[in-house]
Amino acid sequence: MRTSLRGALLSVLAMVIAACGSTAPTAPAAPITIGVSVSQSGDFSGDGKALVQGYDLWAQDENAKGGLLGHKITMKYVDDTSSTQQVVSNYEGLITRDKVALVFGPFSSLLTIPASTVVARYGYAFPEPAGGGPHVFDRGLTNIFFVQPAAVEDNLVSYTKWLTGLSADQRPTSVAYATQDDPFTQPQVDKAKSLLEAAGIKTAYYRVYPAETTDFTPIALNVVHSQADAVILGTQLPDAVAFAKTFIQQHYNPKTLIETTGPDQGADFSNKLGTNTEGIMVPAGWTANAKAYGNDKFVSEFIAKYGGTAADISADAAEAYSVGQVVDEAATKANSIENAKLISSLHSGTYQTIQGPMAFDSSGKPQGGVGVYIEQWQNGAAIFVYPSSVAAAQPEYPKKPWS
Amino acid sequence: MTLVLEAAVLGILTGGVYALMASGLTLIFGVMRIINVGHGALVVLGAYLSFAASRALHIDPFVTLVITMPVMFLLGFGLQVVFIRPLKTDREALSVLVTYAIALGLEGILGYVFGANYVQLQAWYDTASFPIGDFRITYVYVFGFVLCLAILVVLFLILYRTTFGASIRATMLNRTAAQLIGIDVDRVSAVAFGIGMATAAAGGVVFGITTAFNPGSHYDLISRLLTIIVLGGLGSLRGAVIAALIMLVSEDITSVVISPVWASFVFFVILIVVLLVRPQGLYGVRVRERI
Amino acid sequence: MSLARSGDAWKVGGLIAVLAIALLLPAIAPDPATTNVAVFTVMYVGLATAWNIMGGYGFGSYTLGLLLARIGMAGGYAPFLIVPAAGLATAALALGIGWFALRTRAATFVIVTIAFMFMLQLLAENLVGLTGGGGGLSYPVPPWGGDYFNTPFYYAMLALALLSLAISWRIRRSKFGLGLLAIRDDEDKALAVGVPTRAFKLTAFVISAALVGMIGGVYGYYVTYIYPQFVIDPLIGISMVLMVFLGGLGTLTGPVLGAVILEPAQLYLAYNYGASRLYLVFYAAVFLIVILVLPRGIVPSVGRLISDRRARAGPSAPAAAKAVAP
Amino acid sequence: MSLLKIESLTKRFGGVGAVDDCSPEVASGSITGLIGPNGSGKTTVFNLVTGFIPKDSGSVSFKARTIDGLGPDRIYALGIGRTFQLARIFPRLTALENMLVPVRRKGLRALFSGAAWSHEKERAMEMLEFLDLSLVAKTLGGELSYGQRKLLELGAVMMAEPELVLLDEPAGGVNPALLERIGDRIRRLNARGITFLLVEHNMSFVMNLCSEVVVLHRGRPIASGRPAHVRSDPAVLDAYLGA
Repeated sequence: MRTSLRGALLSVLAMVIAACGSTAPTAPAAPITIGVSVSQSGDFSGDGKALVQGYDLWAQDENAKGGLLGHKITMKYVDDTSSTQQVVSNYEGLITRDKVALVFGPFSSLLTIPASTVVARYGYAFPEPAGGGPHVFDRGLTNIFFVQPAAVEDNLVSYTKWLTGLSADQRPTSVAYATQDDPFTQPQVDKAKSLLEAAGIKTAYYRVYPAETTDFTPIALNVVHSQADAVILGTQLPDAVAFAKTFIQQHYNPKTLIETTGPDQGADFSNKLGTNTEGIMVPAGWTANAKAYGNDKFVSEFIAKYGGTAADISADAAEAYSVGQVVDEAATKANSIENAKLISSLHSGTYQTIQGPMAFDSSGKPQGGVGVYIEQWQNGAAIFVYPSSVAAAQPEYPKKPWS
Repeated sequence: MTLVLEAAVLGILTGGVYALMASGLTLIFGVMRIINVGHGALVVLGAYLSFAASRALHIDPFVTLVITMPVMFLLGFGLQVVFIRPLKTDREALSVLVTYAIALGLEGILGYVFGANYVQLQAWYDTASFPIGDFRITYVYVFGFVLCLAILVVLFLILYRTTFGASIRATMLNRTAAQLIGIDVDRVSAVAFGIGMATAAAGGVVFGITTAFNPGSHYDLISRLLTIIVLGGLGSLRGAVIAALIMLVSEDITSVVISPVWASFVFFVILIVVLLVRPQGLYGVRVRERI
Repeated sequence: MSLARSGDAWKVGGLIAVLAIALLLPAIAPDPATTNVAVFTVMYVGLATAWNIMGGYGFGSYTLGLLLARIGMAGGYAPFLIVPAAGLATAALALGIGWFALRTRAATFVIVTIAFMFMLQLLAENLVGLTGGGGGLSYPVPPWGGDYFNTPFYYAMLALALLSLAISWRIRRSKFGLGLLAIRDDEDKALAVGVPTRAFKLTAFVISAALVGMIGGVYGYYVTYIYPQFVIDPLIGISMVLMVFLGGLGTLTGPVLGAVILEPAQLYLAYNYGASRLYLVFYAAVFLIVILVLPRGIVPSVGRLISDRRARAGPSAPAAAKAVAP
Repeated sequence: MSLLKIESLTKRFGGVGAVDDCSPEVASGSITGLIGPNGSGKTTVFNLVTGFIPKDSGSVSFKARTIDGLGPDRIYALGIGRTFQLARIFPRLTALENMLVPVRRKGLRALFSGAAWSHEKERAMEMLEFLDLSLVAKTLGGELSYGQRKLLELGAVMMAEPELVLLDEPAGGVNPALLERIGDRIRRLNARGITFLLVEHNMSFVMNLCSEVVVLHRGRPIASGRPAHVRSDPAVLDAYLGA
C-alpha cells in the first residue's frame, strides 16, 4: 500500500520533471542559464575563483560560436561559503527557483557529495570538475560525471608505474609518505603506497595529518629523518610549500619528490619557493603545454582574458573548462540539452577535452585508461614528463640538489 | 630520541611566536575583561600589511614592523573607541560578537583586496639554516624567536617600569578601584587594545614568513590562541608565554612520537586536566568578585 | 517574566496564527527552494532555543548516521523513528562532559566545552574505522523526489523545534527555571541561597544536548552526508549565540525571532551577493549595527519601546513594562 | 547554649593569616556582632562558615553537628543563611521572584512544577509586606533603590526558614531612616526565634542591636561579651586606635 503510494508519487514527480525539462528546448534560440555553486569565501575560495574563470571562458567560447545548440549561455554563480549546508540550499535554489537549464559542479568532493543528491533528486545531470573522492561514486547515483582523466585514487598510479619501471640500480628502495586527512589527497597516497609496497619498495614512514594542521614542520622533520629515497606527499598548496621549505632548511634532498597539489598551481607555487621548485613533481591531468583538444586555444584565450602567463593557469580552471567541453559534445550528440538525454548520452562514448579524451562508467567515474600524467618543474615551469606519449621532456632523476 | 629533542627545540622556537600573539590577546582580556575573537584576524591583517609593505618598498619583512606596528596600534585604539567602548550591558558576551564581526569584516576586506590565494612573506633567510650536531636550525625561527623575546621584554618593561604600565596593571587588578583612584580606564583600555594590536602585527610577520596564509587563516589561529590564554590563565602575560610553549612543545613531540592526528588531542587533554585542577588556568587569578 | 500572565489575548492569537502558518507552510509555499530554507530556519529555531552546547549537534549527527549504517536501514521514513536514540546518546555524552566541565564556570566552562568539542571532532576524524574519518559519513538517501523531499524533514525539524520551545517554556515557568535564571544573574548568590547550581546547570546542559542531538540527527539525514569539520563546528555555536542575541537573550520568543530573521538572511545573502565577495563585509556590518544599536536584542528593545509609549499614555506603566518584556 | 561553634578556624592567603586560630561562638537566640578594624578577617570568617572558601584548618559545627566540607547550598539547607556586603540580589528577577528563589522544595517533580505555588507566594508576599516592599513586588531587582535591595536580600534569605543568619554589614551605605527600619526588622525577626551573627562597622548600630559582641583583630578574637563590657576593654581600644 505504502509502496504503491510512493510509486504513484514518484511517477507524478517524473512527469513534473519531464514537463520542466521539455519547456527549455522548444524554442531553439532561447537563452539558457547554467547554475554553479562555487566557494567565494571560506576554505575553498581560491579554487572557487579558478573554477569561475574556467566556466566563464567556456561560456564565452560557446556564445561566440552561437551558443550551446544555439542557446546563448548565461552563467549564474552563487557562493556556498565552503559549507555543506549552503551548497545544498544553493543547488535547490538554482534548480527550483532560478530554474536553470543545467548545473555544473562546485569545488571539492566535500561539497560535491551533498550537492549531488540534491541535483539527482531533480533528474539533472551533474558534470563536475573537482569531486573525485571515492565516496562520490559509491552512493548509487547515476547523474554524476567527474570530468578529470582519472578518479582521484588513481592520480598517482602513473607515478608508481614510472618508479617501478626504473632500472633496478636506480629505483628508490624506500619511500616516505605523508598526507592530509582529506578525501582528495589520502586515497591517492594510500593507493600509491599499496602499489609500491606490492612492488617491493619499502615504506620508511607513513603518516596522516589533520586537514587543520598549520605547523607542518614536525611531520616534515620525521620525513627528513626517514632519509627515504622517494617522498610522496598528499598536500594542498600551503603544506606543499611548507614541506619543501623544511626539506631545504634541513638539507634533505630525496631522489624524487611528488606532491598531490601545489606544484600544479603555477606562480602561486613558484613565487614561494623561487628556483627551488626544480625537480618537484605533481600528478596532473592538464598542462598548458599539452597538445590535447582545444588546449592551445584555451591557454591563449585564458591569458588574453585574465592576464598572466601560461604557468599561472590553475588546473582547476582547465578542469572547469573541460566540464563545458564535455557538455557541449554530449548535447551535440544527443541533439538536446534536456538533462535526461544528456545523462544517457554521457554514459556512452568518449569525449574530447583539454585534459585529453575521457569516458564515464555508470557511477560517473572517468574511464578509458587515459590516466593522470606526471608533471615536473624544469627550468622554472611545470611540464609533462611521463608517460613518454605526452612528455615534453625526460623526467629529471634523481632530482637536482636544492639551490 | 634526537627527533624528540628536535621537536622540543622547534616547539620552543615556534612557541615564542604564539606567545607573542597570545600576549596581546591576554593583555586585552586582562584590561577590559573581554575576549577579542578578532585577534586572529588582526594577526592575519598584520601579516598582510607586512606583505604589502615589503612588496611595495622592497624591504625586509622584519623592517616593515617600523610601519605596521604603529599603524596597527592606531587601528586598535580606534577599534576600541568605536566598537568596544559603546558596549554598556552584557559587555563580555556582546564583545565576543562584536569582535567576531570585526574578524568577519576583516576577512571580507582582505579577501577583496588581496584575493583568496595563499601568500607568504619572503626573505633570504626563510630557507637558510645552520647546523647544531645532526640537526639544522632555521634562521627564520631564531630571528622570530628573538623578535618575540625582545617585544615581550619591552612589554614587561612597559607594564612594570612605567607609570602608564602601573595604571594598566591597576585596571587589570580591579577596574572599579582603578576608576576610583582617578585612572582614565577608557584611555587605558584603548591604549591596551592598541598595544595588543601592535604585538599582533609583530606576531603576524613571523607567522607570515613561516606559514602560507590567506584571509581565512584566522579561524585556526584564534582557536589556538584562545586555548593558550585559557591554559595560561586569562589576563596573565606570564601564563600566556608558558602556555604557548607547552602547547607547541607538546604538539610537536606528540606529532613526531605518536602521530600528527593526535597532536592537538594531547594538548586538549592537558588543557582540560589543568582546568579541572585549576579552573583559573596556570597563572590566572581566581576571579570571585564581591564575596 | 516567568510568572503566568493572563489577558494577553492578542499574544495567544498571534501564537496560534504563527503556529498555523508554520504547520501549513509546505502547502502555502510548496516551492522546494523555499521549503529548503524553511528546513534550515526551523532547525535553527530549535537549536537557538536549545542553545547551550555546541558539540552535541555533530555528535547527534554521527550517532544517527552510525546507527543507520550499522542497522543497514534504507532511506525513507523509518530513520526518523530512531532520531530519539541520537538524542539519548548525546544526552549521555553531555552528562559525562558536563560533569567534568561544570567544575569550572563562566568563561572557563565555555572554553572547556569547546575543548571537548574539538576533541570530539578529532575523534570523529581519527577513528576512521568507526566514522569514516575526514572522508565523511554517508546516510542512506531517501527515495523521495525533489518536490516532496523537503516536506518530511520540515515537519521533523518543526516537531523538534516545537518540542524545544515547549520544554523551555515549561522550564521557564518552573521552580527549576527560576533557579536557572538566578544562576544566570549571580551564581555565587544563588549558591548562597541554597540553589544547587552544579546540579541545575548539568540538568540544563543535558536537556539541551538531547534536543540539539536530535536536531543534528535529522540534519545529517537531510544533507545525507556529514563531515567532522562541518557538523562539529564552533561556527554553528556562534550562529546560535548571534540568533539568541539578535532576538533577545533570556526571552522565549527572542531565539525564534533571531533564527527566523538570520538564517534565511544568511542563506539569501550568500546566494545572491556571495559572488560580489563583499558579502562577508556586508554581513559583518549588519552584525555590528545590530549589536551596537540593539544591544538587548529585538524583543526586549521593542518591548521597552512599547512600554515607554504606554508609560506616557497611562498610569499603569510599571505593570505594563513587565508584561511586555517577557 | 551555642548554636554555632567555631573551633580554631584558620585561613591563610599567600602566607598572610587572614583568620588565625579563631574560635568565636554564637549563642542560640542571640544577636551577635562580629566587629574589628578593617582587614581583621570578619568577612573571611563568613565565607569560611558558609562554605564559600575552603578552610586551612579548624572546624565549624552547627547545632552540635559538624558542617565541615559542605558546599554553600548544603549549608544553607541546614539552616544557615547569609547576606553579602553591598546587597546582592538577582537584578533581572522581580522582587517577588527574588523571594521565591531560596524557597525549598522536596522532590524532583516539585522542582519541575510551577515556579511559585500559591502558599509560597503568600509567604513571600507576607515577608515583603513585613519589610514594606509589597509595592515593588513586581519591580526588577536591578531597578530597586539600594536600601530596598538590602531589605529584599534580608527578606529573601528568610524564605528558607533559617535558624541562623549571617549579615555582612547590614547597615553599610544606608541612610539613618532606613537604618532604623533595618534594625527594627532584625530585632523583630530575632523575637521570632532567629539567631543573627552580623559584621558591622557602624558601632552605635552594633551596640544598640547586639546582645553579644566579638572583637576580631588580625584574624583572632581579642575580646567578647556584652557590648558595654567590650566597649571598655583596653585591648579593644588598642586594636582600634593602634592599628
